[in-house]
Amino acid sequence: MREVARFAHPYIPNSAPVVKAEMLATVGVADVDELYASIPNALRFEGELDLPSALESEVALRRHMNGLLARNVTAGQTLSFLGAGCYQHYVPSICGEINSRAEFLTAYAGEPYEDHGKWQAIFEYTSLMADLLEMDVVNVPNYDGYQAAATALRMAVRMTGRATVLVSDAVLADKRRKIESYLEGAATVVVLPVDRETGRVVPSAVEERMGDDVAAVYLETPNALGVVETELSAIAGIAHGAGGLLICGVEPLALGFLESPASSGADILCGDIQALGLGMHFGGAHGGFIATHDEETFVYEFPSRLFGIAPTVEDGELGFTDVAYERTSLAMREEGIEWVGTAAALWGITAGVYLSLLGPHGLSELGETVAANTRYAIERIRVLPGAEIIAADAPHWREFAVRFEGRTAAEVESGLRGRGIFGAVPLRRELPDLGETVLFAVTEIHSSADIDRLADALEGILA
Amino acid sequence: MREVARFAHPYIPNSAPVVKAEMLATVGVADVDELYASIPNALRFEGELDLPSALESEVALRRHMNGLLARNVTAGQTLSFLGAGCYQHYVPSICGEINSRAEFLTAYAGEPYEDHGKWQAIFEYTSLMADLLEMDVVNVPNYDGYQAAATALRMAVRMTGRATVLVSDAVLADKRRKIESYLEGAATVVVLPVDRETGRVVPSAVEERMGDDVAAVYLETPNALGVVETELSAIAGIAHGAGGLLICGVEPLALGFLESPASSGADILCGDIQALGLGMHFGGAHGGFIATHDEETFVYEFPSRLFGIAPTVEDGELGFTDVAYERTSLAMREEGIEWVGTAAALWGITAGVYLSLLGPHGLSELGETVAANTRYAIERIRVLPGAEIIAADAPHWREFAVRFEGRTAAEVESGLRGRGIFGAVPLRRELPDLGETVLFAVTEIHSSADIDRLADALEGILA
Amino acid sequence: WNEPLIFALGSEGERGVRVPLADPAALEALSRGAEAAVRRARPTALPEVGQAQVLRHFLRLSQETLGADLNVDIGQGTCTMKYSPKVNEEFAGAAQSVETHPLQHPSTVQGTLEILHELERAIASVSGMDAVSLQAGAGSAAIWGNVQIVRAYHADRGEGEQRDEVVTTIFSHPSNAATAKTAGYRVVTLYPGDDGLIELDALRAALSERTAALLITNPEDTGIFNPAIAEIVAAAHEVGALCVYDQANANGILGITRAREAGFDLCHFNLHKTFSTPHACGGPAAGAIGATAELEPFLPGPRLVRGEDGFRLEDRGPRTTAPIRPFWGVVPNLIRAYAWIRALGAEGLREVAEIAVLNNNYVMSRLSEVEGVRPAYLEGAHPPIEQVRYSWDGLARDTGVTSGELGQRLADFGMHLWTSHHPYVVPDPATIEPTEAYARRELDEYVDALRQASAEAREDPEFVRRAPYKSSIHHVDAQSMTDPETWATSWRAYRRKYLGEDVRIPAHWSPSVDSPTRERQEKLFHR
Amino acid sequence: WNEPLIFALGSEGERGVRVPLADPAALEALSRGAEAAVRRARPTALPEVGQAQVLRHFLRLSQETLGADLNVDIGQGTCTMKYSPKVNEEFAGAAQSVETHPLQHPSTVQGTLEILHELERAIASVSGMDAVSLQAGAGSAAIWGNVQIVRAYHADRGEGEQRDEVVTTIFSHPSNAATAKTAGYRVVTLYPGDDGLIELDALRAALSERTAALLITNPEDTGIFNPAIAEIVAAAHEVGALCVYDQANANGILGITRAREAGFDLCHFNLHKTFSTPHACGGPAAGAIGATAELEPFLPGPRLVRGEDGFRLEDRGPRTTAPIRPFWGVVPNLIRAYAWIRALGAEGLREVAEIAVLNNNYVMSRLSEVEGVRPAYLEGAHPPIEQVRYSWDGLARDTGVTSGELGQRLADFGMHLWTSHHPYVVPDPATIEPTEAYARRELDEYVDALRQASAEAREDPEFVRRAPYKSSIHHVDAQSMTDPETWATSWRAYRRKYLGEDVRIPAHWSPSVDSPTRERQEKLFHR
Repeated sequence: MREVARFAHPYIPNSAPVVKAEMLATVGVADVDELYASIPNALRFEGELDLPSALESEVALRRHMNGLLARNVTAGQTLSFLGAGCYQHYVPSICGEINSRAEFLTAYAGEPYEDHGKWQAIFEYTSLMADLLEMDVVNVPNYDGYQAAATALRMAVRMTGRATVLVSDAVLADKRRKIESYLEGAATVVVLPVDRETGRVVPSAVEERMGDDVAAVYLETPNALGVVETELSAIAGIAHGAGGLLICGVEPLALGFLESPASSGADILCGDIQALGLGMHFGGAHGGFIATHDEETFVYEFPSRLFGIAPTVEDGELGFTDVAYERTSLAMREEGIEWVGTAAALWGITAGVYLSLLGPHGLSELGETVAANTRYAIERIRVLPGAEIIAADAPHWREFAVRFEGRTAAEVESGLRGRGIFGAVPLRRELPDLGETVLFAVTEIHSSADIDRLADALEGILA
Repeated sequence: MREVARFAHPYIPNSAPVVKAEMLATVGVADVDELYASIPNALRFEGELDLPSALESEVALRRHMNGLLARNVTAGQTLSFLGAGCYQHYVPSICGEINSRAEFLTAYAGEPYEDHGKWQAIFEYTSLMADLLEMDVVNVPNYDGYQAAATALRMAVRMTGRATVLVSDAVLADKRRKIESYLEGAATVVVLPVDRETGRVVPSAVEERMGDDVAAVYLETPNALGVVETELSAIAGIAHGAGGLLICGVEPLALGFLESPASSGADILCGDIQALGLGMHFGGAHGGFIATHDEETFVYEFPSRLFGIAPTVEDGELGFTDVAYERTSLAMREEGIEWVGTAAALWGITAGVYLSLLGPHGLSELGETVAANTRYAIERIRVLPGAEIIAADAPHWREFAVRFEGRTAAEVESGLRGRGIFGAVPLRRELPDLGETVLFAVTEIHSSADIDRLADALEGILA
Repeated sequence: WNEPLIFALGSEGERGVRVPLADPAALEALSRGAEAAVRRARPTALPEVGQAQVLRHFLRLSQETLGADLNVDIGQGTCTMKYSPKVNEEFAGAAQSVETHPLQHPSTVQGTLEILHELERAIASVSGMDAVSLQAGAGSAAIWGNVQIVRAYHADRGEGEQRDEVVTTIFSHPSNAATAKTAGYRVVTLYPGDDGLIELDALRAALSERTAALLITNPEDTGIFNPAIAEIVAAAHEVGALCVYDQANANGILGITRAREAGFDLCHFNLHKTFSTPHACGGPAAGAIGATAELEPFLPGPRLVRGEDGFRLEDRGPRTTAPIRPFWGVVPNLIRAYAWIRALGAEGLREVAEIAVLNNNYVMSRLSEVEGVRPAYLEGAHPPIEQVRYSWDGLARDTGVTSGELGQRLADFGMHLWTSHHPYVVPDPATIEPTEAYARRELDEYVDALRQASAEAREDPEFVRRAPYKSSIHHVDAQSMTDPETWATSWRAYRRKYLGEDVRIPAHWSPSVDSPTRERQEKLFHR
Repeated sequence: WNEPLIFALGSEGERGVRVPLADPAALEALSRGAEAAVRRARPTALPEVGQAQVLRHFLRLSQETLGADLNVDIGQGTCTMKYSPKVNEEFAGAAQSVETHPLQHPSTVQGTLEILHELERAIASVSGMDAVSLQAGAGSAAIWGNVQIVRAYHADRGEGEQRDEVVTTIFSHPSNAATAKTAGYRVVTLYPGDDGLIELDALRAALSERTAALLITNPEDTGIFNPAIAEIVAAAHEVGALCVYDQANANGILGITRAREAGFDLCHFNLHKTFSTPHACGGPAAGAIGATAELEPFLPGPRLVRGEDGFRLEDRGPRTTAPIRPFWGVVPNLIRAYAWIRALGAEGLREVAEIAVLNNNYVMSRLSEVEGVRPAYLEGAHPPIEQVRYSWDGLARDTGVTSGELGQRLADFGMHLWTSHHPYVVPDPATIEPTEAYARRELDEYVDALRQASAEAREDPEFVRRAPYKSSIHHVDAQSMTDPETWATSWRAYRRKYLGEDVRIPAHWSPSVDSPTRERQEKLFHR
């Protein structure tokens, strides 16, 4: 039998016996069990759930959890060059302060009135992104860059009524699987191979496959090889000429260094905000953005909520509200666009704080530092005997791929780890024809000495 | 020459060149230097301060600071039995949340209106302490328990017009030095030795020295040997009989287990709130309390601010304000009582949160756990050959003193440290006649297994 | 505060934070690299604001936000606002978690992997299911994951073409219908009978060999537990359909009844509801999918395996469905959920359920004293589980004040009353869900606020309609945001449309004659 | 919020947090120990409140508190409210600092010891002094420390009896006078001449062979730098007195002028002012004492020594003065101050000073447009350094509204205006100290609020006098708190005095016939 507790659990105030008894009396039942009258006995779970016993005090809980977490070795304690969709950028302290504010952390579905601050903070996030991406419409964050790309493609499919999309193969394999599954039944995904020499999508490849069945061309810049796509205008021209859209996956943080693809004619931009002050969290900190021009053809195809700025009954006061809420599944169930649910709002607010802190010059300096570190790393490693950088002479930003002679990806990874370095993500699933190629990422937190350490370690492994 | 920065330092917004130039124009000077016209050249510091160069980014600052801090080994990472005025009690997570709230962290001298919440939180702290100590008047925290004891004694000197105080020698040496120095010129401090067998102040010792020159008797419970003073009523009677006060230094956390000395006739209680959810901070987290009955003779002798609850112009509303502000040096400069300044307000708020969280039963359970652990440790260690507990049969709470045969305090400390245990604070300065005696502290965070580890280690050291 | 937009703050040259500049050696490499050619000409158009100023701005905005930590948060629809223990923030925010990369070698993240493994086991136990995937980023994403599994399962059996319908109920979350539609299914929605419950006959009529799955919630958003759930599941199974249990809000039945007992094939939990992770203004959240052994091979995300060297992540094999998101799930929330479960244990979870149900019935008792509001479908029925969909139609009839307008007035009390339950099957709806987390005094406070606001509506309907008064902002004119000509989806758009800023818009795609004409829904507002 | 006292929350049996219970082995030992006899009979009389409820209560109180992070905090008297960088909170709150015990072996705390050592060096450099002690818990404690040194120094030279006076100035912080008095000195206070400055002749007249020390601030609280400071110091030295420099607010002179150049023997800084550690509602703070080589042996607290094995703490020897507080100082604040200095460097500190002075003069320029306020003593004088004591006597004369009343109205703007500068040498005083931390826009906002409030005073003095209106609370009746019969210094006292609770007060000391009659000051209020 369960023992009757003299005291309430700290998380369950009304489990205090006196209170509970009085409440039962108010309700007019003798026992909580009466309140479960609607659940037939056959469905009742008998016995106790098979769970480890409760940690009886906060002291014990903290000891247990800290003991587990202490078994991790962090990227901060070592030297890490891991990337491939999650990046070790610096998180300014203010981002953490705002992200952990009790008000933001525990708010939810409140309206423009009681949650005015949340609406404004998210509107500011979308507005900062709009300025960065150079497009007028940005969604309240959806789950992540995978979802953003998949939805962007479906938007194009709906807008064009066409059932084929071209997707660059310099896209992470899991992301391509997500896209394919998400488009299943709606459109066929045709792979658009990047040029193996230059690491980028060349216009002729697009031209070759483009046609009036193609809803959109999807490519990323920098792409999964770290290469910056340089012929976007030409590709946009080809796509537009055939009535299709150009959709670009883009790293927003790179826009301190690179032009926004919007300026080259991209119609939809999408991507992930993980790099904007969210931290890594073992891959648990992502948010997706989709940006378009302010035209109703685009706007009505967004499944996410869009926040707008609007006047209030007070003269001169501006408040916030939903834009075209009828698009959403919350309003229309299956008649809405795809679906919308809880996704990544607080990460959006945090990214807004990040962009506010860095400002134009911070972003520009950071972009340059990353570009410089990437180039420095490429130059240091390309000269090692047995190492070949894929498309070494193409412009890169943050990542680059290296093929090693006589060493498997796993051997390189383990060799580095033995030297206190994390790195070497295999690209086997992405580009099987490139063999044992691995990816490295550098960011602004790396110094040239850090990169020297990597190069020296690789030299040792190859020796 | 100093280079003109293109950008402002993040902490100094108006160092932005454009803004700065416009502000200089508003002020009507060409250069900031003109604003220093009042400082004669002879007093000008020429050249640059001899400081390490600025860490140019938050990344660099964090790397530098974390690098330094990583060189510490914490009591949390090892097993620590250090005490002697600073204790490793558990800090509930909510204490940290409230302590680090931007509003409380950065508020200051605001009035009952714009800082209502701060006033209420501090009033609640003093009220919770009043309930715990069983006295009506508790100060807004002053610096620490040392200051609280010193001021409590001066209060007694002023109240009685007498110039001698009796102070137990089971008080930490530094605290005694502080008291002596603080009373210099106002009263003479006479040492009241605790009985070496029972570890406590015996009434006959008080009787012996008590007289009409004595303003107050000061003793602590539990005292510096960890012994609970058990004859407070008798001592209070002796003191009162001779027209003097009984002042008790008390650990508030112990009052979950022990009666408040107020109930035995103590006139002023004082002590430190470090144990109430503040953490250790390398000895940097202290706050002092002084409590008395609600009588003007006492109240007018407090140098600290006292917060009172008072009606507002709104019917039924209660606000807060200072009680008898004219006592303070802020109001009266040298005509005020001693002095008051910024001390430990936020620690007071945090201690209030702690007491609210634990409540009567939490305090009582915690008090029991500490008492049980202390007794268990005494019993485990007293049987070790070569170890002698001072006053082992006296009631203890949290601390106990051990004399080792054939081992110096330093040898014991170092032997423990070699076994991953911190402990063994020497009592050489406190009680030189006890020889190489050391102090251990146990708290609620220790399990009996932890204590076994200590006992086993000591056995190893003594072997 | 009357806090301006961040764009109104700052001045040229202010800086919020300084970033590392490139080392000379790297800069030199850059100067010789191909990157120079692609470098942008001008800096981006962001504001320039000092650090304290950025902080002050967002702190003020935070104070204008009513988090569950601050209010008696029991009126946010079916949102299960419960206490998110602060101590769990320490674990989720610990450097040992935050600073790990998802592709680190498993040997370097054994702590996290053990937490994930133990959480999978706990969810399996709570649901009775055989296997669990923690990859989904939220509840709706988990529903999508389940729909993907349904699709893959039938395709695997060669019935993918044939089974093109999904059946769901109107009182299940909209994402059940919407994800099914997105996956290509025709959606059949069942409406309740007079008792608020699905009728078995109506269900049988809807089911056929075309049915791929039944997606259902129980208790539904009305708070009513359907006692015939086992029969419902059996009926679906009879036609070869899978049964998927939306357990977003399982708060009232933890340890009482499980997906297993009712015979479900798949289920999902919202960890930010039942398992206490904070709602974060609308995410990040986390979802957990539970599956029977038969469906386990179709689960998305990696399998967590305990080997001799400790835990590792393994591919689930050829039948696994596509990843729902990058990597392994919303790890900070998975850590929080695990810690919450460990702080409660089996007994504690059951206590959560019982007190949630008690609180819900208590509020219903107290609200029965208020005129103009009634619990829908509950007259004479069994007691509700852990929420109740109320109808304020009495008040609306008497005063013309809708439940949405009542909700705006509640903002003046520092409370939420959310009414977005489209379509309004229950007229003037409002769902109250007290969970286990609030003290009786707080529940009383909430009921008293509703009582006062509804009394005000009777005295002066216009007064309530023009609310809020004491909130950070006044009544917003939402009309302008429904029209493409006037809406402003960003400050950039506002500057262009309202302030006349000249923005160069590059050439881009525009619809051609053969582009499809898309049907637009009738305009609709959030409240 | 209209948040009740914590005592009104909770119910019997609620728990905020569970603590570890004793192990059976320990309990058994306890049952046999002497402790049983001293155990209290009943639990203490504290409230019982659930965890979320405690959190919610204190979060609401925090929102009713106007921290510098939230407001343009330039009107809090001479408080030097500047930005406390958030990143420094990470360092101060790191487990590597929080979880260290002050008596750990030095080899286990090398990181902290190095920080303290480097901070000592930095303060020495900023002040020009030879040695530094970081032990003091706050500015006033540091002044006490300095007074202790003065006393010990003269005692050491056999002049302890003879030197029984301390000279200070009315525009130095009250703690200079009050600590000297506490240490047994007679206090001689100099008042300024028409230019706000101490006159050298008046000083010379006050100095004698009885003078132990001159305690002086420069710039004084008026913001005026005394150019004759070197002559003043020399005059004091001539009579054998020590000169102690109160550098609480050194914000405007960092890197510009130092204690060393003016010839001081001792000085102190408030690290929570100039060096940016947060004010924390009034502490914890931290103070630093600087001393010449001659006075170094008298410093309190241990000497930090770098040896072959790293840093260690060493006794300063026989002449060291008594510890000011337990252990080594307010370490979290020492860490913050060190990090702040490292983020700025020498150039940055100078920039702090220059912009603080610029901001101050800018505010003075802008305020010159507002009627009824004037900077005291500054007509035609040199520009002020980093604060100005204004007088609202013009407004008071015209409208009857005092500066204190104006300050209450400013609460409605979400701002502070503190006027507690007793005695009011400057009539209707208010000191504004903008520091370097606020943006021009914010300074303008503050000036505009003063302009508006003072305009209101002209239109409707009663309106201002009854303020605040939008604050958390209304005008408090402070009168009752000055009378022993009616004051309530705790909820316990309130319950007894106002709610009639019966409290047993044990027998205790009471004054006897020969107890001294203590003089009481005239009643005085905070504002």
